[in-house]
Amino acid sequence: MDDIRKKAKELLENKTVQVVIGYGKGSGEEARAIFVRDAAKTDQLIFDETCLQNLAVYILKHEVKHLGKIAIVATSSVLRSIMILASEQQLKDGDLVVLGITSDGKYIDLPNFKAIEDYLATLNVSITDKEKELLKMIDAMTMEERWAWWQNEFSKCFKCYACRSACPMCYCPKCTTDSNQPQWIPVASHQLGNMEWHLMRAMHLAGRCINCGECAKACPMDIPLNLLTYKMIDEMNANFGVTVGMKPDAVFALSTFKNEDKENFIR
Amino acid sequence: MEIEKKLLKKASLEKLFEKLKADGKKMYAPVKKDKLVNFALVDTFGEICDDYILTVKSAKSVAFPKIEKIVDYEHSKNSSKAIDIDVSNFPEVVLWGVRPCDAVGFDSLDAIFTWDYKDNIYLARLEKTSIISFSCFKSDNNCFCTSVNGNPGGTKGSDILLTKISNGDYLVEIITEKGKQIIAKAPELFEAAPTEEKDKNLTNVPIKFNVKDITENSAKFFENDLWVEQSLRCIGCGACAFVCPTCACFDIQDESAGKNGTRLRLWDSCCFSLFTMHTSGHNPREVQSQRWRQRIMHKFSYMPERLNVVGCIGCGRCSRACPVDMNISEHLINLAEEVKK
Amino acid sequence: MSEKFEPKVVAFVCNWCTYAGADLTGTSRIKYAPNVKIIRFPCTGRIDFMLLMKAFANGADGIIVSGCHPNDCHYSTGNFHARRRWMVFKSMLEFMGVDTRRIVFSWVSAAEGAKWAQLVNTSVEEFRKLGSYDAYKQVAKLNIEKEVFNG
Amino acid sequence: MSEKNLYLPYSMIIEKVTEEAPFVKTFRLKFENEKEANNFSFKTGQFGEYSVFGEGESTFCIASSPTKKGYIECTFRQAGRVTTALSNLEEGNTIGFRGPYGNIFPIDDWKGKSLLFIAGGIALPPMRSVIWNCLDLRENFKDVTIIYGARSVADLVYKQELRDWEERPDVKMVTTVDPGGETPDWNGEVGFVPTILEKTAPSSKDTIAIVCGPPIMIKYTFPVLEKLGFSDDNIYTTLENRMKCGFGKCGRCNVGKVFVCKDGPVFTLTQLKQLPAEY
Repeated sequence: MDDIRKKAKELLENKTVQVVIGYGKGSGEEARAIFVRDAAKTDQLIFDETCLQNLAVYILKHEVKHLGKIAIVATSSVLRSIMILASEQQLKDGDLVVLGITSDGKYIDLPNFKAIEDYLATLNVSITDKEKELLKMIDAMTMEERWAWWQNEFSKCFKCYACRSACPMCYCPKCTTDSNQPQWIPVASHQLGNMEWHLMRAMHLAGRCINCGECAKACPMDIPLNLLTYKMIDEMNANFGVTVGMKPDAVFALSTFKNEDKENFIR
Repeated sequence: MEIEKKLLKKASLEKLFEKLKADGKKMYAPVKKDKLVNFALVDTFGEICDDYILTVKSAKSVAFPKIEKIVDYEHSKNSSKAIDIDVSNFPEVVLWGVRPCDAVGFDSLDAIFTWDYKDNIYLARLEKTSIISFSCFKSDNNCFCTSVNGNPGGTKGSDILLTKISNGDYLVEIITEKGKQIIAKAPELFEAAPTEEKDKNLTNVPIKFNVKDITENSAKFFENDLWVEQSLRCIGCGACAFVCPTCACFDIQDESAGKNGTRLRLWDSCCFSLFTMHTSGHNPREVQSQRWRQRIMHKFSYMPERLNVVGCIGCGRCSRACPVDMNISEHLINLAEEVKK
Repeated sequence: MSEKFEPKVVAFVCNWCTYAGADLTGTSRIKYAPNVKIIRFPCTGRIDFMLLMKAFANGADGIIVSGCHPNDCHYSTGNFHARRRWMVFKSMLEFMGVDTRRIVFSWVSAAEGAKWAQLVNTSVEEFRKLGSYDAYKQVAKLNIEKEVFNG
Repeated sequence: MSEKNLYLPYSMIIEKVTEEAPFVKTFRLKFENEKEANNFSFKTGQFGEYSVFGEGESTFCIASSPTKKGYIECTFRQAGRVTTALSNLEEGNTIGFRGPYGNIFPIDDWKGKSLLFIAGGIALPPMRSVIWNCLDLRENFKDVTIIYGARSVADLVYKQELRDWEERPDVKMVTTVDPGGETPDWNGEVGFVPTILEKTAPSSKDTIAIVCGPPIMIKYTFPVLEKLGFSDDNIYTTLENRMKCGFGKCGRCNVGKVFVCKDGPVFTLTQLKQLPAEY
């Protein structure tokens, strides 16, 4: 942690960056995102097991970008998000300074995208056992049970869009759900509107989601939304052999194809 | 009307519930489902949860639901007509287990929905609602009702307020005519008021700031770096507004099925960029700091000035629901300090 | 005795192969089930998944999606891209408990008039057996009082 | 409950459709129900919510003058979902209308004064209501000057009325188009509205200026007016913001503590200067 603080201080002092996005003490038990712009305040930066938020969501935020060049404290989720943003041409190598951090708080020097790619290759990024368990639970259900289970979950939704706002991959300036010509998704938070919204969200994240779980964490109604996107990660792996968010120049699995792609479901 | 006090024995609480239920009213009470406590329709007393500080969502939806029909219509190429909705068949509802802060919240909603133009749909729903509140015996760091003129045992907004006293019985305060009518359904359950003081059974919510510092000096705030500073980590979702008992901003949308359709009123949030976006693409509140400012100023400046009521009741729900720890009381303390500079 | 249930079927087809194939079915005077309403797209690659959901929301009991055989796409690769998306979409729907037996994917070329007739006939028969898609129709129906008291 | 449903629109029949300019149309609307028609009244400057069922509602000012009885008119540009649906409608179709809402141009206070109307593009409609209102009460006012500009000749709205005003001896009418927007037979001015205003140089003595136009035009017009000696109290304009309800509930049109739907849409420059820059 001291390394991170020292590095952040240095970057701010020599004006390499104008803001360091990192974790600071929150009002409750969990740490919160802080934006350090003053070298003297870098000791506010912390890192421990309560630092959970995927900070990559701030990289493209208008007012944060407006502050100047960014340095970001980057857990593996942040790094993978950066890889996706890079592969989707939202970030160029050198646009930001990455202060890599291991899960136990050690600083890793990651000067460029190549270094991030190499570092990520050493990590085990498959979904966790707990996540696998949940998927298994739902997979074991009958179709009717799954329908009822999800409808019950969706019925809690009131469309605050915290799932969308918290997601670093949801950076579209105009979301499909905000489009009213045509009105793709009903604005109202009724059963159909909720289901279509969550289906659309999951589909638009298929092959892009890196499994940071922010959507479910952000949901004030505790809907396990990340299950939908975990499922997609599983699919990507199984069908296309792709692990998302490992390379800065990866091709989006759904904008490419192979001649031999499975088609046993097609008559 | 003067508040009348009675005693309700612990064992009689369920009987009161049964009586009201038997009277044909829809009972709407806090229920714990999948770890969250929220208001829901209940059939039996046993479903009700009593161990909670506050429900995740507020009680406002009973009069201002997330989806509300405001007009029906029929439309075809050559003829279209709007059809008024029938507010007289809204159900009679008892809102059970409301916290005093939520009850005060209806005052803020009233102020908005009756500002010159009286919203008959909201008023009809509220008129059919009886509010039975329970004083708070628990609170957490997010609570700040006492800083916005509230009180964990406040009677304002409720029809009946129950406060659990040391032996487990309830001190009953009958606040309104509606409350009286409820008591009249089961007069045999009520006894002479206990002598025990109410206040010592309430949780202590420390005063965090002086709300007048903010409401009376709001002109100083509009142009202030504070807003950007506070809202940098805000991600612009609507969680705060949707759980808020006093947020009343809404959207209007049409939904059709064939020739028939419904015009709906839906919850909306000033934190969404689309909220104020013109068709031309021009947006008067273009960035999140402006939208965050709007949220705070609306509650602590515009509403006090225009409607004579503070638009916040200090429940702290927004702080609990916020995915990025935007803590409202912390920001209000900042504002109050800013005045002293 | 109520009338025999007839499923409402929507077919999303590409302009160049399946639509032409369906046309051939007609000009060849091959009869097939009248339950299907055909919606023509420039290419299967254009068939957004939300369109299928809209069909269900508007009362469809079954859906047929069809386009050119692999390597026959008028735009070279549209159907290959579509195939990947269908794969993912189908598993997403299954995961959410949507009845994917009600969505039939197929390749029908401009020369396969008979295949089109057979595809529609067998699909309609399957959909008829599955009955009305009430689970979805329930969700698609606006139930205001229920939503009001859903907190 | 004796209160009426605030959201229930009147049924209005489209009596006449006028194509004003590309994508701009005027509807003349008549109440379907005679009783409603008789009870209805409005004053110049007010607006309403027009709806196409199934699409939604859209906010425009009432573009006709209260002195013209028996109908109201609205002029809109096809831009979003509702206006697109509106522009697909034909004479004889029905639409919904709620209103009138908002405050008014205080034309009674302007008695005995000269009037200067300055409008740009599609902002003539709100102005047209007050222009006709004043012209129909012409004896109440001294000089009347109208300066109107649009991007091109084709974009000028109310072309017939522009000619009518031009021909009236008691109106000084100046029409202009942006440089490059003129046609070979154009005999009006060429130049931006603020420039033409400066060139026309109307007297500010006992004169009320009413300005409506796109933000950029307004921004450059105010300094010219000030140079001409207009005081802030004598300059009027209308604000527009996104609205849903029209009567101060839905919470999106406010500029600071001021609600455009209730306190506006008409503001003097004095009032405008007290508002935060959030519109």
